[in-house]
Amino acid sequence: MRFLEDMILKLGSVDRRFIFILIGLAVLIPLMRPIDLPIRTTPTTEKVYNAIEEIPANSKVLMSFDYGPSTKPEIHPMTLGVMRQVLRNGHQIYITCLWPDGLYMALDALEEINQEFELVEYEDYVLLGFRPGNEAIVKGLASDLRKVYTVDSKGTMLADIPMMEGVNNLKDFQFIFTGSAGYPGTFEWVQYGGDPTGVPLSSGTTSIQVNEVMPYVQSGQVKGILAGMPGAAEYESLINTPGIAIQGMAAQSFAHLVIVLFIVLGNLAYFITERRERKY
Amino acid sequence: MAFSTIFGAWIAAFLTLGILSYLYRDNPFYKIAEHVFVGVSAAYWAATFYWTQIYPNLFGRLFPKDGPFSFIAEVDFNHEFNILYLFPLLLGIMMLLSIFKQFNWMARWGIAYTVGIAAGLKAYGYLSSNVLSQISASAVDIFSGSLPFFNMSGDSVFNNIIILVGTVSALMYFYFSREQTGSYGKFTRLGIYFLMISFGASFGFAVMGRISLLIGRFNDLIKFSDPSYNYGTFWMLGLIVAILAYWSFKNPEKQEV
Amino acid sequence: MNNKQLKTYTLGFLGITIFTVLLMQLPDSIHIFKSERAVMFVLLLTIIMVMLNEVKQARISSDSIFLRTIPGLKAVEEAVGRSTEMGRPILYVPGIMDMNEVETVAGVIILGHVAQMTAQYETNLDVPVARSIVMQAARESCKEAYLTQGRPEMFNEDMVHYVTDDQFAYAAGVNGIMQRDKPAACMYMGKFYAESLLFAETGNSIGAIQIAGTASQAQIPFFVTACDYTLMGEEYFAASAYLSRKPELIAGVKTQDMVKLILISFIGIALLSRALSDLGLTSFNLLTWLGL
Amino acid sequence: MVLKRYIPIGIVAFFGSLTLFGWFIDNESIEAFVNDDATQWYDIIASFAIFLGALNLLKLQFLKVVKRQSGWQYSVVAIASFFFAFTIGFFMKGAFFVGEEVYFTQGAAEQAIIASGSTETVKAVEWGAHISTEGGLFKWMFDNIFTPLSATMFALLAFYVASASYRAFRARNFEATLLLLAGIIIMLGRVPVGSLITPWMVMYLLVFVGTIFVNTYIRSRKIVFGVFVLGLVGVTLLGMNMNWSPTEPAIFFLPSLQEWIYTVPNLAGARAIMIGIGLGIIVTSLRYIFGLEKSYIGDQ
Repeated sequence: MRFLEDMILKLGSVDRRFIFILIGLAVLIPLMRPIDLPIRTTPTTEKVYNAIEEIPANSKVLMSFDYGPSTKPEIHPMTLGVMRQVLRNGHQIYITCLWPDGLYMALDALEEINQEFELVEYEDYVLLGFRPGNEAIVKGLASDLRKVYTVDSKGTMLADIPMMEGVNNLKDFQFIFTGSAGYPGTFEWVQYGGDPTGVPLSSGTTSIQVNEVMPYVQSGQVKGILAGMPGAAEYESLINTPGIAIQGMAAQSFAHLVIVLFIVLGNLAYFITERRERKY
Repeated sequence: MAFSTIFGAWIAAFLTLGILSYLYRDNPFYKIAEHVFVGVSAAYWAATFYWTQIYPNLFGRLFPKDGPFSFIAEVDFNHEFNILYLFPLLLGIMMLLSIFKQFNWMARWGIAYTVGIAAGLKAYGYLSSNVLSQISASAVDIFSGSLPFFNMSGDSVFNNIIILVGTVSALMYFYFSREQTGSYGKFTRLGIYFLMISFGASFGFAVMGRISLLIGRFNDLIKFSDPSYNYGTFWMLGLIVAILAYWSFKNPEKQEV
Repeated sequence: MNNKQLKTYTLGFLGITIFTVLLMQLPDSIHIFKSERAVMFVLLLTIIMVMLNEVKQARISSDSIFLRTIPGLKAVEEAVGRSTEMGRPILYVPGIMDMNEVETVAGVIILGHVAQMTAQYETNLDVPVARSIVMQAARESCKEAYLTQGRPEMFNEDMVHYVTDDQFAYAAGVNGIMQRDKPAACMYMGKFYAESLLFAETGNSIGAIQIAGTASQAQIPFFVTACDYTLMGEEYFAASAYLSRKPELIAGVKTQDMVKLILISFIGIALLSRALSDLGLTSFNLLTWLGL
Repeated sequence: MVLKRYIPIGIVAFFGSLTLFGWFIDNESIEAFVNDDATQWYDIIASFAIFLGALNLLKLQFLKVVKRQSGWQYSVVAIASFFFAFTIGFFMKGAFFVGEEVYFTQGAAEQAIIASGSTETVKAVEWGAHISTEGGLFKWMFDNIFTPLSATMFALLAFYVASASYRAFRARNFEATLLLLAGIIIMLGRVPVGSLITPWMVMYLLVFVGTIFVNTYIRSRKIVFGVFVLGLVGVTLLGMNMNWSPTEPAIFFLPSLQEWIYTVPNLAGARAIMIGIGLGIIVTSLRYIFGLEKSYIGDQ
């Protein structure tokens, strides 16, 4: 028993670089040899899926790309999934970006989606592009879209875009989805977009933000939430098109196991030292 | 594959591994990556802000096509002319002049304006979405009888009672006018328990989020180790590991104090 | 909350409600009030009334007003003392956002108080900033502090220096500063995003005392787990009142407490009215009537 | 004196109350100002100020090089990278179109025309649009230098969150134990592997932890062993006659337990902090608007 305790003690106070190596391997190995695990969907993800299913036929959906390259692994699978579901249900997509790099994320997403759906620009989708101003943009869109966007990201005047007819502010959209990694993002869309106009709003966020957005989901201001990569994986399984999120799940699970294992070891070591001190 | 893409991939692999080498310890490769990052990002944001703010919004409004000042310059973003934009121009120039010691005070106008609109805009936003809607959501449904007494995932009377008690006790923890002792202290201690559960939960969520970002970086490194990128990652990995081993042999790690 | 205050506040509240109702009845010709935001207007004016009253009280009453201890703020002085003994600098990070965030402004004001301590103890202070307007404001704040302590010669403009506007480049730069200058105390006061844990973990690896204060809700758990002391949300906004002991600032904290009591009693009333309407005793429900 | 003191205080008070009460005033121009121009003006001022910061950065790095302070070589790297990005941002369009193809320089585009003999003319992209043109030099710098650096710094957090939780999640007192339990349950419950851990395993684990707890207080081996066996048998019997499926009882099934934790107790804590922060920000904003605190623009 004593040998076991000494071993735990050693493991309980190991140099943090040892943990770094283990985390690195726990993430790298599953990426080399993908192992798929059963995906169980949670209600908050189902709420988003159902909210999109309930959009009336061929409506106008506003998608906002409010994230950058550093949070792409978490949010990109969500925006791709939502685009697939929206296009399958025959809606039109209007894309705005509150983050400067959101434009590049939108361009990447459109490139990938184009391979599956023959999209016709200005009929199936329009890329309005990035406008600086953070919450001022959402407020502007709520009051008068044409004041914020006079041209789309390619420089075409809105008047020459057929699908922009009758679209003057947020109230002309039947649904809003924001893929958000921070500020500006879900918070600003709720406060200046969803609440004032009443347009149903769903959001996909990085896992760290889930806690902050949870009260809005509970009070109904946001229709469900896609929480981090697991949320994206659940959503991918709901629209049954497995993507990078599902592949990332194995790496996610093993890394979590390593962390939980070390937390348990750390506590066991703590208890043992605590008991030994009490004895002497 | 164009040369610029391959060359770019090699640089990306080098910089990625340079930052990751910081996990081992502070070393020359990290210092190079750090200083490249600081230098490039300062100029990147200066350029991005200029070309997305000053050029379209300020000059676009002060020198619109055939506007009053169009003899000086014309910047067409089809904004109408707006004389009021002379005010931010003035504050901006004063901000730049504040670099000279005797004009140091000039920065105060720009700071004052920024703090002024921050106070006004943020106060309303937080009042409506943070305070008012959360307070009204705290008046939870207990007696309507439409909810089951207990339910693991959905709403239920038991859950609502816990939310109510938790919210009020945690709110009272932030009450400053009374020392947290005696029975009042026990109530705020209950508040701390709810706060700790909330912190644990969001820490748990954060672990997930961060791991997925590492997945993204490793995916890129695996992509750049592909023959089409001339095995960029492997070359860079070999280079960094070799030099790093030699370097750390030459300056052993002083035991951190 | 003695009954004199109770009387003034209920009177004040009634006055505000009447004023708002009057505003709503204005004829359309000079219709200037957005009546759908009446509830917000009443709440805002009530808070302003409570604050102005508390400030008036604080200025005339001589006895010091009681505020419960906040461990984090007591530790600020200790941390400055410790750095002086060890002869190592103090690192102060005023958040990564600009002065258009209220938290950054509060961070710059707390910096002023810390600068007064470093002037007294003659410790050198290092303030890397991520925004240029914050750089200028932080310099004003520090120069001010060194003047009031009578040590203008110790103030050097470059103790507040710009790193970069980018979130993670700033984190990389500050990590580098920590590793190379090895400050004895690190303070993070302002608005933070994901990079908060980068600071806290690096600060921990160099063995510095770490005091964090933020109202960025998502980052509080990281600071709580990785730092020695954390000012959580509202405690952060009370910091400048605690450190300065100025009566009108303490009145601000009192206002926060007073409004908290008002809001909690509002929750009680709303619960009661909801219970009554749910049980079918009356059709009136306060929340739906107010449109919340 | 007026310029240095009273006008700044006046600006804070004027614009503060204008934007605060602008929300309630039903007037076109005020609404337009509060919704758009207020933040746009700030963005413009910030865009001017950023050059101030850049100059300060260059000055300090330059001083470090001149004075040969330790690590000055890296300051040379910083200055070089700054001017590299600065020239791309301001002095090189970096995007020359020949039909759909994009080239970094005018010369490269002309050579491509000569080589391919196409009749296209070289079309340079507009100033301002050059920073967001797909395939341009600025976008190349963004993709290959800026993105990998910021994404990798962010990814460092995966390692740090592991070492922080390893160090901080120690059950030192009851609060730290709650933090630890909530963290672990959420971590395991949200990932697919969490649903593989059946409630049965969790119950047996609890029995095991219970016996350790008992062991620390009661010395005699017999009682501790008795408690352990009794616990195991009790759980098995209870489970058998209630014939629980592998995902029942929900109270011990990690995914539904984590769902409950983050929609009930976590919500209460998050809501309290949110209200607290809301109040803090409102009162602090009012303090600034009423000029009770102005050290950020110098009291004297």
